Amino acid sequence: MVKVEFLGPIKKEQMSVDVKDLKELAQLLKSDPDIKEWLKECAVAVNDNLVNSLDVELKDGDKVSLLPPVCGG
Amino acid sequence: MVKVEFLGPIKKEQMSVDVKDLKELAQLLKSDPDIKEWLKECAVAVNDNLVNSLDVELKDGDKVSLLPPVCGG
Amino acid sequence: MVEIYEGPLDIKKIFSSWYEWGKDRNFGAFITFVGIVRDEEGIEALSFEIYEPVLSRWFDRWQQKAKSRGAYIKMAHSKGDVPLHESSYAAAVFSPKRRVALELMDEFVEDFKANAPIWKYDVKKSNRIYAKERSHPIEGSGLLDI
Amino acid sequence: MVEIYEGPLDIKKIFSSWYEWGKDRNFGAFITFVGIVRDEEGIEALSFEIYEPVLSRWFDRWQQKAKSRGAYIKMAHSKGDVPLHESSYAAAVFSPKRRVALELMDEFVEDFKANAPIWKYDVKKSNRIYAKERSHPIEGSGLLDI
Repeated sequence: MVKVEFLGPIKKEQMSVDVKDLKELAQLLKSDPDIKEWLKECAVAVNDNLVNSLDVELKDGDKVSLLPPVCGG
Repeated sequence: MVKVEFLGPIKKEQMSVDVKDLKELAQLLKSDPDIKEWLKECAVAVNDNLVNSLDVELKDGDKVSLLPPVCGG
Repeated sequence: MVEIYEGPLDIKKIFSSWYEWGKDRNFGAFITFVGIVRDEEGIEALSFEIYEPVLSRWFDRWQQKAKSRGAYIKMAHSKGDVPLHESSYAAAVFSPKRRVALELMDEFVEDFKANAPIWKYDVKKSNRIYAKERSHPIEGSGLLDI
Repeated sequence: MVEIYEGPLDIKKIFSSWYEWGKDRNFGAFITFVGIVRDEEGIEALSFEIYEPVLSRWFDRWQQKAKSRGAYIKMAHSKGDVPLHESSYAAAVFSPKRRVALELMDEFVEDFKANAPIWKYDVKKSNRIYAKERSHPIEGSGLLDI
């Protein structure tokens, strides 16, 4: 299972899903009305590394984080 | 009389001279071997205001300062 | 390493400790940037959430970049609430020469604003409201929007 | 007003007093620049001479420029000798927003280096040697070279 966590202002508990890559995860999240709207402005980290490509395979125990728009300082 | 002072590293005591403008002062200083070499790299202040033109008349009691290359900080 | 503090930063203490750290290391230029919470739009405080694992990787990349220019970076940030006129953010650059320090500070602060994983909330009448209109999508956002 | 001190600057004290001055004035960004004497070329110290009347006029013009952008500048400088690893120069910019502060600090420090009427000497074996090759003619120099 892959753990998915939603950071900052996204009001959604983390979840465990059975997906084999980011593409599959994207399809799954699209169908969640709480999350769908956030997808276009979220960055994605796999095991705390930001990724820039959907061609990332996921294996059991991996963690995917969704990072909405930021404003530090 | 006009007071002329030499700032920073210029090894020259201040002097009082009888000149009516900066052009006349320039002529006078050119003839002083201690000063001649400094002229091309010195800025000039009249009564503590930097000036950018030779067309400045000088009157009794005015002070002219020569400011050689600087390096603060 | 990023220094994270609960609540407002003790700026004088942080500045002193950074200055002490750097003064004998033969850096000629030391620049600090401090962000102070402004009284605007009726807020009582700002509140911050930080995702530390991604923040520290982001910061480590900047430290590498600084090192390649002979410089060194420090940073402190608050989490939780920071009242008006208190400070939530501090950054420092040490460098042998001033140009590197001035340019690095500018680039670092701008990239911090754009990409550091920190979320800001306005506190109004004790409610915490996500500062959405002042927030910026991190570089590469929208990846999952297919 | 420029703060002139005999010998090295007490940087922590100066930073604290500036921060105190500015923190409740609703500036959002506070940047400081500190110049520390580097151990290089066998010097024991740097030594400074300042011509205060022209320096304060130069500074007042910068304060006006800062004011027109909603910002405020502070500056401190040493006169006399400053040993290795001590600080001789400090500048600060307060501004509501960070871009103004970052840009103003950069412009101010560069113009300071180019035009502030301060002369630097290397102290080597207790001799005071004018740092000629590191010095810059003030804007408009050469006027009397006719």
